[in-house]
Amino acid sequence: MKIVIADDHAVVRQGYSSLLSAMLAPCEVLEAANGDQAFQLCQTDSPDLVIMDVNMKGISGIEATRRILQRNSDIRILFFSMYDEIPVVTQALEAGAKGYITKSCTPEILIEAVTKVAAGQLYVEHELAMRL
Amino acid sequence: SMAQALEHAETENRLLTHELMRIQERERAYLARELHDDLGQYLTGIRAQAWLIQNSTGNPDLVASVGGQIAENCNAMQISFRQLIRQLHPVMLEELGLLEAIKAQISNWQQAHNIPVTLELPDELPSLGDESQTHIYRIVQEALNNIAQHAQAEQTWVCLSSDNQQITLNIADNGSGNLADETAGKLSGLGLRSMRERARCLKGELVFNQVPGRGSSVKLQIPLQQTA
Amino acid sequence: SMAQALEHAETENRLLTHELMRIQERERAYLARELHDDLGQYLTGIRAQAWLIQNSTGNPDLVASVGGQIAENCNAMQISFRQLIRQLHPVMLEELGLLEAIKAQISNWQQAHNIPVTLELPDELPSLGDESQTHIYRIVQEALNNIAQHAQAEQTWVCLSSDNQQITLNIADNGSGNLADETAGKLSGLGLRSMRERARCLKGELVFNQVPGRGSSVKLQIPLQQTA
Ligand SMILES: Nc1ncnc2c1ncn2[C@@H]1O[C@H](COP(=O)(O)OP(=O)(O)OP(=O)(O)O)[C@@H](O)[C@H]1O
Ligand SMILES: Nc1ncnc2c1ncn2[C@@H]1O[C@H](COP(=O)(O)OP(=O)(O)OP(=O)(O)O)[C@@H](O)[C@H]1O
Ligand SMILES: [K+]
Ligand SMILES: [Mg+2]
Ligand SMILES: [Mg+2]
Ligand SMILES: [Mg+2]
Repeated sequence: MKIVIADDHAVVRQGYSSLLSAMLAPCEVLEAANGDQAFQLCQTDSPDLVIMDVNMKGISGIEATRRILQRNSDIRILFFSMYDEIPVVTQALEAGAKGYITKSCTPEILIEAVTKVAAGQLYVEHELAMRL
Repeated sequence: SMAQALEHAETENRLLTHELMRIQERERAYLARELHDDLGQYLTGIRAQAWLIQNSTGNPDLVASVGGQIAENCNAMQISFRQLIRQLHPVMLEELGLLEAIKAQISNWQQAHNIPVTLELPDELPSLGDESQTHIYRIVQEALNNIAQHAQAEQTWVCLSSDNQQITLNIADNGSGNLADETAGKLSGLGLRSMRERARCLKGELVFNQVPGRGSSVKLQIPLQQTA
Repeated sequence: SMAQALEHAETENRLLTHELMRIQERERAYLARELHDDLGQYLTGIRAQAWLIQNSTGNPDLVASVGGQIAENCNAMQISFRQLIRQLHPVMLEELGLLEAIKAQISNWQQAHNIPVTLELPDELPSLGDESQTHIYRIVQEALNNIAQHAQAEQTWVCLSSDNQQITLNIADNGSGNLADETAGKLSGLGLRSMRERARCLKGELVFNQVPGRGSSVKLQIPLQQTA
């Protein structure tokens, strides 16, 4: 599997790229520091899945999602954000994302979400889904 | 006329109040965002690394390298917040007192702006209340801010002294010297005005001085019998 | 006389300014201490745990349990800072706008104080600048603070509405109703006065109402053509 992790914070990318590479092997993880880079990587490297932050410098994760899916509707997008506010979740899903979890989730949940979303299912963190 | 003076006083003060509120909100928003984004992201990253370690106990090399990454992230987090905490409030002020807090402030400022400061401090100061200490500390900070931003100075002097009668603070630079146009009866920025307000809180007197092309100075005098 | 009025206005405003500065300093000191102490403790703890892991790679059980402790520390740190961030500034305000931010605020307040709030919000508001949104948000916050602290109310109402002419905000409670003694020409605490100042920044009008023993209300009206 090929995954792009798009987050403006290096520590998040570092933490999760080593985690995903180790736990989902064989798995290639590419890092994007902003929405534009994520969009570019999607054009050049055709990943299966993008783990997308909401709040990044430049275009937001939500806008990046719209642009990516417009070009390449097969790519699955899973949001991974600090925000647990429902309106943000709704916007992300409306933009075409297949999943939304918050950064307070355990890494187990992230792996579960990545696996499900990569398999084409919808995945919203339980606590958010209850409030949707 | 008196009526105009009244109106003028009210308008001036209202502007100051609004500006103070605006600045406070801006500061709060900045802090909230910094905490939300920066702190939150570090936590997210470290949490992933801790989890990976728990799930890779059979792989000593991975455990060691991820353990090292966690330690590095802690350092980075500390560096990124130390600066924020310092700007916010000199935690040292209550613990170590005004003199040490000013020393630390000047040493940071010198480093950050690469402008030498000649610092004269007394061995001791008459005891001052917490609030008075904060006001003096902030006046130094505000004056140094201005020097860094506006003066284009090559040298700065900070001198604090006291006798039985009063405490005197003098902050001077050899820069452009266009400090304040007080003849117009109006201080432009919030910096000079808030220094004035703080001097008033201290029941002291603040005088701005300037020689165009030669430098500026801010002088504060606090009579001792009246301080807290 | 006019001279007295002038003096009175100046004194009143100076007091307000000083109080604002004092409150800002107190808030900064509190935040700095919280960050310095709390964050510092956690970092120290996590750093020690990371070190232990690097030096115990041959002991899978220890590695697993210390890895778990690091994850727990991350959670505790996140919980301890989330509340602080919320009070500081609604990070959502800029992103999601005033209505969502008020909804979130009310839902937190209800939970914290266990007083039901009947909330009426419009589907949409005329567009407001960031500053205006912050003022309205803070007025709601201040009024709810007061209800929690002073009203001993069993029910609260928050109603925000707008038409082509104006935006109206009404916050009412069925508590003790001793809000403000405006007949004395003086508002006692800083809460009511800062609501007044914010209303002025919004070029709006603020009215306090009270029926002793029946409840109080705060009503804000902002004419639309004048808002940012
Ligand atoms: N040390 C200085 N040397 C030269 N000019 C100065 C100095 N200090 C202040 N000034 C001038 O005086 C003006 C007013 O200063 P003040 O601190 O009140 O406002 P500011 O620095 O412009 O803005 P603020 O402090 O509100 O961020 C400055 O804009 C600058 O032109
Ligand atoms: N909803 C209310 N019900 C009853 N009394 C109120 C209510 N709101 C305010 N008061 C009264 O009005 C006084 C002034 O309120 P204000 O918010 O200005 O100051 P405070 O709450 O006492 O202090 P501060 O807000 O500065 O922390 C309060 O002390 C309280 O007696
Ligand atoms: K984010
Ligand atoms: Mg981000
Ligand atoms: Mg200034
Ligand atoms: Mg109050």
